Amino acid sequence: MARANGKLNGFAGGKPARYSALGLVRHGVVHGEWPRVWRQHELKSSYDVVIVGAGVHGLATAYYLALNHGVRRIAVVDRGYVGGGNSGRNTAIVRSNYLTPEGVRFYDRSVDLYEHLSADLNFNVMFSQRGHLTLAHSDASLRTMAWRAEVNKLEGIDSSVIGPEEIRKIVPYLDTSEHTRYPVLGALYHPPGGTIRHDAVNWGYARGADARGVEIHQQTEVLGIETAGGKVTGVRTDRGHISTPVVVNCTAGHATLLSDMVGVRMPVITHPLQAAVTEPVKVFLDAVVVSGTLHVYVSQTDRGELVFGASTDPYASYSMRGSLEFTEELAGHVLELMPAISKMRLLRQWAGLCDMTPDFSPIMGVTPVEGFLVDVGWGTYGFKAGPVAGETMAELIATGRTPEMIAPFDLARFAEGRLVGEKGAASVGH
Amino acid sequence: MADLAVPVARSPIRPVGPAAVIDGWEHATGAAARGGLRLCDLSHLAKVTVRAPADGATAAALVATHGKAVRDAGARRLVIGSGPGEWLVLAPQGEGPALLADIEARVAGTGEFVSVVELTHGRALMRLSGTDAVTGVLAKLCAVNLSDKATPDGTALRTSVAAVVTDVVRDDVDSERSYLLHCERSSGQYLFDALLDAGGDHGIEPYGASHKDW
Amino acid sequence: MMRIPCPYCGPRNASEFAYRGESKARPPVATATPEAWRAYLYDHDNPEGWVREGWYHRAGCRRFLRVERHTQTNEIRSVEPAARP
Amino acid sequence: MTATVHPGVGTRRLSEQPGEVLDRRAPLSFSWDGRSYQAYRGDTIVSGLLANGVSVFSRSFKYHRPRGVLSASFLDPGCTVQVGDEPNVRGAHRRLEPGMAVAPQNVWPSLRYDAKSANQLVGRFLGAGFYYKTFMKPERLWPAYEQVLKRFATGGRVSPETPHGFYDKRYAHPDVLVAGGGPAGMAAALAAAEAGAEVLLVEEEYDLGGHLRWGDGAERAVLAELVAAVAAAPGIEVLTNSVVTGRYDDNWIAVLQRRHPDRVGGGFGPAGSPVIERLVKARAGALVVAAGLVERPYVFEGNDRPGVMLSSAARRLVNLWAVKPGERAVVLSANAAGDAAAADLERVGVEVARVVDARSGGDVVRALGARNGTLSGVELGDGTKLDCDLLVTAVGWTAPTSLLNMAGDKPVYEPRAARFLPGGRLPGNVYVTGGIAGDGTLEELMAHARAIGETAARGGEAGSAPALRIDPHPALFKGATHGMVDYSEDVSSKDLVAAAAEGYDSIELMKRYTTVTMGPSQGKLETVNAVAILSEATGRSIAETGTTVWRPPYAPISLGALGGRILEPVRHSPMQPWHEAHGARPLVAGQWIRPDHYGDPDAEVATVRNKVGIIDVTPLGKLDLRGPDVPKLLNLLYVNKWSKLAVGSVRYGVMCAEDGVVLDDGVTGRLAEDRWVMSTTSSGAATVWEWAESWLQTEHPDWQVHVTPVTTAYASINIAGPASRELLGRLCGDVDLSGEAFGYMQVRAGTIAGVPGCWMWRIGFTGELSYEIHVPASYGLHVWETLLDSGADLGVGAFGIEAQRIMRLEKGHFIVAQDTDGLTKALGAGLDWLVKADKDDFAGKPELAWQAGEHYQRLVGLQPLDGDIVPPEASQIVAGETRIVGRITSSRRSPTLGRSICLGFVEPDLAAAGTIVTVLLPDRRRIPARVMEHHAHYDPEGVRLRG
Ligand SMILES: Cc1cc2nc3c(=O)[nH]c(=O)nc-3n(C[C@H](O)[C@H](O)[C@H](O)COP(=O)(O)OP(=O)(O)OC[C@H]3O[C@@H](n4cnc5c(N)ncnc54)[C@H](O)[C@@H]3O)c2cc1C
Ligand SMILES: NC(=O)c1ccc[n+]([C@@H]2O[C@H](COP(=O)([O-])OP(=O)(O)OC[C@H]3O[C@@H](n4cnc5c(N)ncnc54)[C@H](O)[C@@H]3O)[C@@H](O)[C@H]2O)c1
Ligand SMILES: Cc1cc2nc3c(=O)[nH]c(=O)nc-3n(C[C@H](O)[C@H](O)[C@H](O)COP(=O)(O)O)c2cc1C
Ligand SMILES: [Zn+2]
Repeated sequence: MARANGKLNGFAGGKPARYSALGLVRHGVVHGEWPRVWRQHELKSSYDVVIVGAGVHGLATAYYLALNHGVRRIAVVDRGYVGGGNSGRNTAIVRSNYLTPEGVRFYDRSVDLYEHLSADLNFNVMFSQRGHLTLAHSDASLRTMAWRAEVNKLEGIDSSVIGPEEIRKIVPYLDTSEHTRYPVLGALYHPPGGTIRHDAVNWGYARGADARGVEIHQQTEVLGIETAGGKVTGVRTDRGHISTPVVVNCTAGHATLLSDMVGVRMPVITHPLQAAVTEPVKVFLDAVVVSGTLHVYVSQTDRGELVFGASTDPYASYSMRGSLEFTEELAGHVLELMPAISKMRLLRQWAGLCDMTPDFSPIMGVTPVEGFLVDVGWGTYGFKAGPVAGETMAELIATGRTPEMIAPFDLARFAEGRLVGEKGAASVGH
Repeated sequence: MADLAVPVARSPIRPVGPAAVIDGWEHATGAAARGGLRLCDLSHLAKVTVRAPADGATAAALVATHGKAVRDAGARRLVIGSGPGEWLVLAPQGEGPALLADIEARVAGTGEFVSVVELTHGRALMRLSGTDAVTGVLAKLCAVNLSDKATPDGTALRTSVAAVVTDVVRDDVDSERSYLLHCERSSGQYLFDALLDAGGDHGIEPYGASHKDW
Repeated sequence: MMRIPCPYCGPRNASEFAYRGESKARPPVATATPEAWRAYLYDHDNPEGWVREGWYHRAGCRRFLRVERHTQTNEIRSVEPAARP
Repeated sequence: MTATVHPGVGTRRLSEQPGEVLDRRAPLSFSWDGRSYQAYRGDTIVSGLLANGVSVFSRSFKYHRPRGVLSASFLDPGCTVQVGDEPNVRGAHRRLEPGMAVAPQNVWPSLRYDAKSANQLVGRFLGAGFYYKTFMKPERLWPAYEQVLKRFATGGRVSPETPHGFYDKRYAHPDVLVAGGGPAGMAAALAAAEAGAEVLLVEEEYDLGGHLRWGDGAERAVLAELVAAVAAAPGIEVLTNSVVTGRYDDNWIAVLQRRHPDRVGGGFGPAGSPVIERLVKARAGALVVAAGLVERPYVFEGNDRPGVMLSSAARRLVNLWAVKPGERAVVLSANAAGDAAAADLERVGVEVARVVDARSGGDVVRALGARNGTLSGVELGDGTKLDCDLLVTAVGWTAPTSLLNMAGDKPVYEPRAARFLPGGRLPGNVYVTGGIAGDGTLEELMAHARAIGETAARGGEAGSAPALRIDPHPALFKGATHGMVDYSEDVSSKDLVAAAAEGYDSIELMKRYTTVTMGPSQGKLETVNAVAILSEATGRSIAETGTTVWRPPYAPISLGALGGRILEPVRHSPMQPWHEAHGARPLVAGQWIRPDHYGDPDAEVATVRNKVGIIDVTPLGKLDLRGPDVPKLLNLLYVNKWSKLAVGSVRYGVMCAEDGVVLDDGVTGRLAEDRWVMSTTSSGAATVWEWAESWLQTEHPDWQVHVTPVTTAYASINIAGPASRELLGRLCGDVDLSGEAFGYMQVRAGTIAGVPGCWMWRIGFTGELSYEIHVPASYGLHVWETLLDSGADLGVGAFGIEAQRIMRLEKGHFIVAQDTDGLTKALGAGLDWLVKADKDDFAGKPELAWQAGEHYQRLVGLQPLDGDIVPPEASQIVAGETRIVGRITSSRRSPTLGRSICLGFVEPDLAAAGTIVTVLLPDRRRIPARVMEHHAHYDPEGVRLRG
């Protein structure tokens, strides 16, 4: 690595330059280079906390650990690049209109954090609160929407059921006529919901964490976790050994593989979840539109592409190759909703690996192995939870006490039969 | 309202064009030229399913093995090996009860655990025939290889056709390519329409078979 | 699309089959502890590698099958009827 | 041969060229940007425009720089145009058709005067990723900024008026599928066919031939031979203007077949075929990838000016479309293709000012521009400046390995050849041949292709054919100056270097930060240059740097083609014609379309309560169960006991899943000693069948039970109301319907309205005396009409689902999945009385045993104190300000009782009869409601039912 040290490594004055419009102009004029977003480090032989997975969960946890609790000797290790897991391949929908009060409160805190994240991180994460519509095509789903709206309102969330007339105004391209195969009977409308630039969130957290002393190690794979007397003592990586009393599993689709290293069983199945984008066209769709019945959701980015998501693949797999039938079903269903866009073209499809739990809720907190913590089970919907999960996991790690907000999501709930009721309204997840 | 004195049986597929009641069943009576691509509702045929051990005496008595269809009773019946230990027997209109009784008699002595259920009214049946285009049209809706090599005349298989679970039987008539398609009754109209749509550019024509001719 | 070699019907598209998940033994009802029962309900090996799992040939022979499949390559190395011996 | 501009059509049109694809007898007119032009059949949009002297087709995404031809192929980034209501048409690929209305799309207000091109000035501040560094504060202004950003979205326009056209699909089963119809692909196809294989040969362009089409006389001679041989070979199906878009697991291969104007029916079928595009889904025995090579652009200042193009573009324009690409050219050549381009240009009268030979150190430093942004000259490596309006570059190739990577291969960089090559990690059923695999003379490549084609047909090992050699090629990616790397994303080499310095220094991070390779050509032109530039910036080798992930589709596919015909099965009952004729409002219930009501559900309720009504309940699931072990199965599936059910009786049962959650409910009757019929909910029919089969096949293969679904073998009609016995009696002579002979919860077989083989159950969801009759489905309509006809004097009427829902709620019957949810176990649904914990085993038993000791909400009957208020379903039951202690699951105004009635969940301490709870209405009013003693609000003792 020719220039590994010197220019590419480290901030000039130990502090990141602030980003601003003025800064852009200055850099444009003098052609100065911006400092690195995060630095490269040699792997140390010990850390206070090792976080496995440089996705939004791992990075946010590191960030809040450093920011809120002053913990310094933190390593975030990832076998790939920052945000290369689901955090870099998700459709970036953020909302808080969940079904259970505990779910709603939790995600609402995340939306709060997201609303100020650009300013907090000094990195524009482009949170676009463009409104989120979940369509109901049957009276059963209309009932579930109403249920969600009622719970949401009780928790102070802007969420209500609206009819076809109003839906048409928000999404003119939607076919709201009565004689479609799946007529649109109404929708759950959630104005603060929207999309975000997922990569920016990952990079922003990484940059913020780095600025507070967190070491981010890309291309560093965890191969084993060592324990003694039921306690974590260290981590074996492909770049060497690390001693540490605390390991946090933030590996999403690989969650069980990591937990298996310490013999912690988890009710997680890894299912691929696919997504796709079209070529760009001039913006014609503002809100995020979701149809659970048709297993599809769509939003249009500011660049003009439509971003599509759907349900997870029907069988467990670690394959990210993707499938043709996903795109076929997706397109068929999108055209049932918006028949006029048949001439748009699908540009790229991809997949991520989702850690699915039986109750569509995460698994957060301690495990039977002391020092081994988990923040997994984020399935198809965990990007929006990054900030709040990071904040609460950091509190748990720093204080040793499980914050009330995440108590319902403990691992023990499965053996004790206390499942969280998000499954009750599980539609197409995201 | 129709004359209700005499019960009339109706197919799940509504007749296209002229129709008449023949021996208690309502039939489409339109014709289509042989040689062209055409589709005909045969839901009036008698249908019986048999479940029995796949390799026992019942199986031997029914002749057809899973995946094959064979003519029986002087070609009046078609015995279809529709699944492992599962048969579908077709017979002319109105012969359901007789067919049921006949099969029950045939399997009675085997001592095997056998179920014989008449499903004449529970399934839709149609025939798609014509020139080479037949394969092309069916290949729009069915993922199974329809080539002569893979599925020659006399092949029976169950698969998905237009997203409906369907028994597909290659049953050529007078060396003209032909397929019988058999599915659960309430999806019959949908499947029929899907085939008409798929065959549209090849000028597919619906027609009514004489109820004795299938 | 993955193809599953059905022992009864021959190779067919996976879309004809319903996925039933990892094959697991049902604990004896009379004596099962909550832990054992809920492990049966919720626990999975979820390996990145070979797994034995159930599939139902819904659009074909309607047999339940036990399939050995590699969860990374989706390669299938054995298929047999699901009946427990 | 001297070239002249053709007088009639176009100012840059050459005289007839030997390999041209034009039909000079077929001139056509089309419009561009509102003006009318002439071209020939065979022209692409771009060749037609070039022939007319138009050379700028779009403006770039960010800086709005003018863009012209680069590759003159599908991939050409600057040639994307709007055709009618179709956005993003590849103008350098799409053939012109008479009357075509073509428009530029990334311009505002017009192509010639583009206001956004002011961005070019501020461009230096708008480096890649600039938006991440600004607009953070003040937060409240971000939404306004975002609206501005959105206006820069590229691409064409969709129209809300576009009809959902006719897109088709078909399946195919070729033994060998060949991707690419160049010489290698054709040779492989021929060899495979000779070996007896059924071959599908797919070519992205309108004609077979690959690069031979724009080659010299000798190459065209080979082409003619190959084309003739392919046409004559049995067993080869050729699809042109079609592209292999993806290779998926087990050689499931997607081919997009596009309309071909020269073929009958567009290539889709008989003349007049309405098909726009067709998706062919092929399960191929073997895939042979013969995709050739893609020519790579060179990065230097001004490389995106109109007038700078690839050697293959120049050759294609001259030889295929007889278009003169410029008047005075400079050619930068590092290979034979560049030399051939120079020769072609000279041949047709373009002045070739200089051939700059990169093999001996020649270089181009920058392309100079005229005021309008198009090319006016070049500056060479030695400082020379030359005037020219055409700069042709031939600096090397990129292997389009995308399909191979989808199959699991990883491209490997070969420094000697300065390109990535297939990595050889392919599954046994994927083969590679031709230019993508290596170098050689045409003969050598075709020999390799023949060997591969033959091997593929046999299913043999790819390695058995000798490998192609790899020729050296100079490594030319970026020159001495910065230039455009990704033309469609407007990303320059400067952006990439800056991104690397900021730490976005792996190819994946760089891609995401700068969006390089994320545009419409997906990096087929750009990736390798981006990799090379990153490699230089970091000091890591190109091989270490690697490429981004190639993903499907290889070429974009319309949503129409992917969606195809809508195949959404719907199901109808035999009585559907009657429902339609009588104004039933359709209710979509999964696949079933059912009558919700016929206009006035309250009146329908009154008919049932006072007279007699009939409802079509055909979708109710029905399973025919036979065999000696049926009682064992029933005992296992249901929570209650079944061993002692007598012949002629029916019983209600509830099923739970293994987690104790309520799965389904229904009645099962014993028709004969060894014959039972189980009914299920309409939506649960398929699930329960599969559930039963799974127990039988996996846990109890020794049990003798046959399950046959007979849901639609019978038309099911519920005759309900005080006059139901009278009505049924008029049509059924062979069953004694008296209360003594045929009691509640019994089943009988008989003849109804002349139809034998019917059976009838005395049960009912409505709470009235009622008979559920099941008649052979073909006679359903007959029996239905007869019931209405002969009951006219009794006041009989049809009722729909809504009336039934009202009545079942009056009776307090719960509906699975409405009054239960994904976590409701049997006791929560109030089924304590039904669950028989003393049975040895049944599905979900342990959970139900444990549930007794748990805290769970209970389903109760509820009535608002103010009977005029109907709390909407899903209204929450609250304690204090916001604590949720329950919810309304069902509610209606009962026309019978003249008040509102509900079912709902409440916390256990609120479940005692008489408790007053608070219901929060969606309009925020809080109303009191009373917990009732029974779920049933009407006739809780069931007097009417048993009557
Ligand atoms: C297609 C798709 C669409 C989605 N859409 C949405 C949406 O719209 N809204 C939403 O909220 N959520 C969505 N999600 C879910 C969301 O993306 C995830 O829940 C979330 O990103 C999980 O973040 P994470 O940080 O836990 O995991 P990841 O981002 O997946 O990070 C895990 C990291 O762990 C690393 N790792 C794994 N094993 C090891 C090891 N042994 N050693 C070192 N490192 C290792 C991986 O390399 C990876 O980078 C979607 C997911 C997908 C796939
Ligand atoms: N002189 C030139 O201009 C030039 C250009 C390219 C290749 N070559 C030479 O051609 C020889 C190789 O011939 P070849 O047959 O391998 O390549 P080729 O370039 O002649 O033909 C490949 C064909 O494959 C088609 N194709 C690519 N991907 C496809 C896909 N996914 N679906 C459908 N079609 C697809 C292309 O449109 C092209 O017509 C080598 O000598 C190579 O160096 C020469
Ligand atoms: C919200 C979102 C938008 C995307 N837009 C594009 C796009 O415009 N062009 C593109 O090539 N890829 C786009 N991608 C996909 C990425 O290129 C890439 O496929 C994805 O991050 C998965 O990574 P991988 O393909 O390297 O495995 C987008 C991804 C996401 C999550
Ligand atoms: Zn099968």
